[in-house]
Amino acid sequence: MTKTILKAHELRVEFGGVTAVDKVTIEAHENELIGLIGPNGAGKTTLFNLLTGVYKPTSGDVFIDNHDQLSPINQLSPYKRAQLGIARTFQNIRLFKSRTVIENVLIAMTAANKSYPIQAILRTPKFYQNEAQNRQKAMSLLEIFGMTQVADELANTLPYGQQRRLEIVRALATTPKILFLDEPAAGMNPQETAELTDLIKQIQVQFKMTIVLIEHDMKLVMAVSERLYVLEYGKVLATGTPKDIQNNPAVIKAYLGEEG
Amino acid sequence: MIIQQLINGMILGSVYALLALGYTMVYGIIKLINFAHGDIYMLGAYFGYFFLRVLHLNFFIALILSMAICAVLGMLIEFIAYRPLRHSPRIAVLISALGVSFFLENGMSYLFGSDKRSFPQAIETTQYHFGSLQISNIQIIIITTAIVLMILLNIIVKKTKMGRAMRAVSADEEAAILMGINVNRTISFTFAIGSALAAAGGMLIGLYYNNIDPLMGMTPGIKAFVAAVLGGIGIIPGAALGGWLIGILETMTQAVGLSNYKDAIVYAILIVILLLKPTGILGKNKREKV
Amino acid sequence: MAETLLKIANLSVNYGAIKAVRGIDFVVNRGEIVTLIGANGAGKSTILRTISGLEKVTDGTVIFNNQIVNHMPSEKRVRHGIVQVPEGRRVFPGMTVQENLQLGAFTVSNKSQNNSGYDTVYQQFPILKDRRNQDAATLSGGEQQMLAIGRALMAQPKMILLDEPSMGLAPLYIQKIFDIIQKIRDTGVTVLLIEQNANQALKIADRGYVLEGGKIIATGTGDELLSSSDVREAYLGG
Amino acid sequence: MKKIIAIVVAFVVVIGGVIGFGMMKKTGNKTADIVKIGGVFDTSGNVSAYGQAEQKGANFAVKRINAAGGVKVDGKTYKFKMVNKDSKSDNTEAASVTTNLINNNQVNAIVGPVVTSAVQAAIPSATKGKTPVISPTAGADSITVQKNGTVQPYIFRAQFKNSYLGTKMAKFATDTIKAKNVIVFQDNSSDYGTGITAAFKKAYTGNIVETDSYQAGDTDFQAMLTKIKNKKFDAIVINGYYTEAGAILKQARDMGIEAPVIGPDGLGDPKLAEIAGNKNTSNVYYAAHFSTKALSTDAAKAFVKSYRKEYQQEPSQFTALSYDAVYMIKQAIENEKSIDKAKITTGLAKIKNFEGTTGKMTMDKFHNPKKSIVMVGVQNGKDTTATVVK
Amino acid sequence: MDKAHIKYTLSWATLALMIVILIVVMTMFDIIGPYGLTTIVLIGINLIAAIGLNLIIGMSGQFSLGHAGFMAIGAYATALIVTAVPTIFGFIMSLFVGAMLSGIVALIVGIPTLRLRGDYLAIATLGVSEIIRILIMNFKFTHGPAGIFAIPSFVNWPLVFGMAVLTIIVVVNLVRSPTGRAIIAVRDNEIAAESLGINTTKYKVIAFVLGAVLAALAGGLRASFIQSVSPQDFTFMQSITILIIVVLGGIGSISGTVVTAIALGILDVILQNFGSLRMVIYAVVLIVVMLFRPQGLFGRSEFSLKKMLFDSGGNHDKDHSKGA
Repeated sequence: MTKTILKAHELRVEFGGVTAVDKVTIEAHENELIGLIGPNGAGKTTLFNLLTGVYKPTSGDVFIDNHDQLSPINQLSPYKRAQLGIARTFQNIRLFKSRTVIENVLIAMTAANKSYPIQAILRTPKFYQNEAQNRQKAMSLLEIFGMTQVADELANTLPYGQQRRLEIVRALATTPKILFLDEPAAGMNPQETAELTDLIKQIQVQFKMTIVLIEHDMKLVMAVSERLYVLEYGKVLATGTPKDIQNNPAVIKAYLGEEG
Repeated sequence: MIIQQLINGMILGSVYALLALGYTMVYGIIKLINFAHGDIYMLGAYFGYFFLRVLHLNFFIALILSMAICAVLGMLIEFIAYRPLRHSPRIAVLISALGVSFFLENGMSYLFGSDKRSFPQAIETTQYHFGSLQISNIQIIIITTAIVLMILLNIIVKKTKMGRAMRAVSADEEAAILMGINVNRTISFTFAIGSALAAAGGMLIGLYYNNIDPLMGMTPGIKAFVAAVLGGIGIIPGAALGGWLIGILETMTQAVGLSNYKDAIVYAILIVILLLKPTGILGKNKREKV
Repeated sequence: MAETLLKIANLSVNYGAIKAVRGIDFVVNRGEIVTLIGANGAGKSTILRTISGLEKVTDGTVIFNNQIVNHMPSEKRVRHGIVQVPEGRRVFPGMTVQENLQLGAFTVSNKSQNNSGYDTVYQQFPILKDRRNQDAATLSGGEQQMLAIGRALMAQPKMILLDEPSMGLAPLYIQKIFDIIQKIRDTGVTVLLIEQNANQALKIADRGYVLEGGKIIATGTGDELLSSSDVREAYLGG
Repeated sequence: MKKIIAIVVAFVVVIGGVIGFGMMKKTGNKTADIVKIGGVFDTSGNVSAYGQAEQKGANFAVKRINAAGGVKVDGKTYKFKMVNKDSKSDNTEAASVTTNLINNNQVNAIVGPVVTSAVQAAIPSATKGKTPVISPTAGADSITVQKNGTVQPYIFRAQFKNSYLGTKMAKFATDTIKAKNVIVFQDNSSDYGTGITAAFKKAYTGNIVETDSYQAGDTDFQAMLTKIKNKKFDAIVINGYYTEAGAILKQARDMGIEAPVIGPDGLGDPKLAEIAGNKNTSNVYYAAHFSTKALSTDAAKAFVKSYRKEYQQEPSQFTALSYDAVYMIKQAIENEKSIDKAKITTGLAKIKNFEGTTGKMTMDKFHNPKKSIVMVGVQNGKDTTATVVK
Repeated sequence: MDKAHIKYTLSWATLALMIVILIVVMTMFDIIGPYGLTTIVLIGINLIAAIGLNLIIGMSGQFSLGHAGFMAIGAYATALIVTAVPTIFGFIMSLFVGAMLSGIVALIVGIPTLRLRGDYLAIATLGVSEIIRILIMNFKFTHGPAGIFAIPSFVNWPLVFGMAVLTIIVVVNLVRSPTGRAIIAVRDNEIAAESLGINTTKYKVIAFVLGAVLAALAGGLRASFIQSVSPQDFTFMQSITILIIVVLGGIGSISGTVVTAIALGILDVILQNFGSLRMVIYAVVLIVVMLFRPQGLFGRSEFSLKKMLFDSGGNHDKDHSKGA
């Protein structure tokens, strides 16, 4: 039986009287690729924010696998959750714009490495050694994603597709157990989307991690997901394999509206 | 005596409130701490001085004229020093505002000397006694003018087309554009109103304390800004509330014998309030969209 | 007979590194409902924002009422009759329903016209009349959408641009909104509609365009598109 | 690599240039027939009102001296020249300006700075540059004394020292006003206010009912006044400048507080009555060097007359003190028969029975002018009485 | 340490040495007199304070208007300790104590207030700075408004020059380290940084405390150089003076801060002669610079010797020639 990495139990959140996420229970297993779909405003991103700790739920619990045990993380702030193995990307790209590509990746490695400011200030040999090591790690990560060429470019000068890609690389640099991708294909052209599809598959294989994906591009979602959750009005409308979902009348209705 | 001190605080607070309104309106609409606002207050007093001393006009006519001129000046300052920086980093506009403030303070000092001038006593002071309470006609004029102007402002903001446009731009600039609102014109208008209120404050203070000087806007300027923040910057009733609160706080610290630490106490309370309510007393927390 | 009100020619729009719209052409005739459909990120909103002047044209032209409006400031376009109901409704939350409507009529100075504007809106949306002194923030999502549409109508537009009016609304309201859109057209206002809810949109539309990746990939009458597989593919990935 | 070579070459050329320039430069020959007086005045910033008044006084003195033919030393005539620099109400700037005047402008003596803390900041520069500095208005006792108790060799003042003022005011309050209970208001943003208060408290034998503080720039004193209004007191002592004192006076009188007001020379400005209103400026006594009504010396009479003619306004204590400071330098030059900085310094220390506009003065061994304090009484905004406090 | 690093470090050291030689030669021939040296010292002191503020505002993105308060702590620590122990040891100890004290105050103040954003933080820090000043003004041991004077001087231009260079090295080295990268990450995008496991509060506080320490250092140096301190030296205007250096130079650019500190120092020298017109001119300069370079003279970019010396070809426009 595959191990459960993350679990949300009856998660609910209200903003000023509006229930954005309503008693959502979901589970993600080890090395699983889950798609999270639903019409605009269905509460997908809000759910991400609840899981990653940006919002605190009104009720319900979030658990994450910690040394083979599911432990509750409701009270933890985002950075602590990240340290427990949650990584994410954002719908509207949030790169460190003034930094170079490699620096973006290095920043993501901060929490994992102990830093010694004194060494840095004195520029001891140890500091150079650590920096060289980190850079090498970052470079090899960039290499996997074919971004070594642009390692020293400023992040905000990259083409859009590359920026999306960098955001994913950066998230991976935290060596997460579970990766949340919030609309990674938004704003991409079909070719970029196709590349992204391959990339996501590659990540899952190569890094052996759980991926949860919000995406509107159904071609992509259907191609990569093993299992889908469909959200509507903050509730889970359906769950199942891509095939099931594509033929689920309730889902079709949610997407294309009443037919007839 | 407590009540007397409260009244004192209210009067002092009225002036802070008039100034804080200008800060808050400008902040609400373009997110700028307009450091030059206190200096408009000073200019208002100087124009009043000119109209009363040189032209011998009636106080209220002088008040309206001074408000009108400062309104135009406010728009001019916005046009020259802030508008070109509308899409620049906010701190650049802030420094530009500081520049304008230095310019006005020192320009006036250069032209007219930095010595105090006595403000013409256009209205003779008389005292009224109510039991042990005492209030002068000037004090009554200050409180009334402040309240009348605030009501007027409220009417402008609530009931007029321009006022609605102001609120719309401040709430959601893009949606306001989609209503056909000219944002530049609306911002100009905001500066005009804010500056007119500051000018009124300056003249009232001139009349009340009877002295004006080019640096008179510095301290009240900062205090009024603190008041605006305390009330929740960008919120019009918040400014009035903050102004009165600071006025009363200052008075009360003196009344209990802590005059040495007056400003320190005001700041300490401000910090505590901000820590409890990070966006000011009437402020609303806005979450960043993720 | 079909008189062109809006003509988009070879329009491209970039913001930053994103090429959101890549050389599209389409027309909207007077009195039509035209819908642009497509998945999220296909460039629909950008097109609407460009027509309203909120985004700069990178290349191509926007012609409204036989006039090139590429460089006309947004607020002036409202006076010329292009009025948008933005995505997410964007009502002014701290203001009352009535004040929101008054802002909608910002460009209308004629008082009697204005009054008739209220009459029409309140007739169209009786619920708004009941709530006219309530803050917009207290309205439900559907009511806010009605307010947003009502507010746009107050400007007496020649053409109304609707950006995802059904988004996030309960089914009951979705139906209402689509009914209202048809009524608006019947009063002589041209409608350009962006929808995710493709079926509903195509049902009421005279014509539609399907967008993907900033390009138009299919066009036809509402019924034609409804029965074509292109639409389904664009949405559900076939 | 080319760039590096280019930079090294450029550096060598620059250094060479500097050396060459340095070799050619002769030690600047001083213009021999001019006495340069440096003016360190805060003409911008928050004490600029006082700074501008003092700059005016010094400039006026120089103008009068030159109009009268300058100063004659051993048959040679020297003209005076003011070199004024702004210290923008900033102590660091005061130090910097002093250094600048001494080293770059090669002044013979300095008049200024305006306030105690600025003088304190200027002391090291003056000492290093061995240049006499005479502050018109700095009051703190300590500025002319070194830590070991000896005199600060290059620092002088034209002003009373604070402790002297405070002591005499206490005596006046007891002897003349017969005040047994007093209220003290002090400007606690400057040493002037707190220094005088400290001396007053020490010397005053009656009862101090209450001491309250305000800051320079404050305008509202309602709270302070309301608080004391119903207390029992015979006089109010305001230790500060006319700017705030005027406002206190107005607000107190408006409130119906009619008790006598006693203040130091900081109140001695025609603006006091302007700010408070003539009617309110009654029963006010301030320590004066000089009064437009009760004039103490011939020099004062002449000064006031010519000043009025020149500027169509009344001079203030600040202007007069600064005017005197320049004349004290002239006196020192005449006594020592030299315009040399060291000689001027000795000359200033030895000033005796100098007839200034602010009184007849003699320097004590700590460079404080000994002159008698005149408590000027004001009624209806006019100086009416003058009491010499022994 | 590889060859490139050595080359790079050496070239900076050479540049510093060249400036020192230049100043020494100029003093030898009396081109720079005591006044010139005073100006150099004051520029150096402002520079240290400004780099501290740039670390807070530029690197960590926190808007502080309270720098004067921390300078005051350093200045008074030096004034009191050096007066009591007038030796070089006392002086060094005083700088250290001042820096520690200021750091501790910054820590206590920073942990709660750094939650505040933008202008709210600005006003809170302004408040803290004013509270510090008012306390100093009322405490007995700080000698009230008169302040402390006749402080023994241990400060001369080589010391300040050295300290300024040291400050630049420390800050630049820190910024180009994991810690510095984290600080900048928090500035660039707090939410993203947090999602990567970075404790945002911690890094904001680090920057704030270090900035306060540098401010205290500048304050201490100034107290000993001017040999007097008083509460009026540390008003709101002092914070503004330093803020202006940072913004004019370019928020987040150390080179910008250095160049602007020098430029404004020289401007000050010139403006001393303009009397009451002085601040009017200064004001116009401020407005004009902002209108034409809203991002500051340097924006966020840095002057790079590496690019200038070791890159061939490429036209770098930020190429200053130094010298007379």
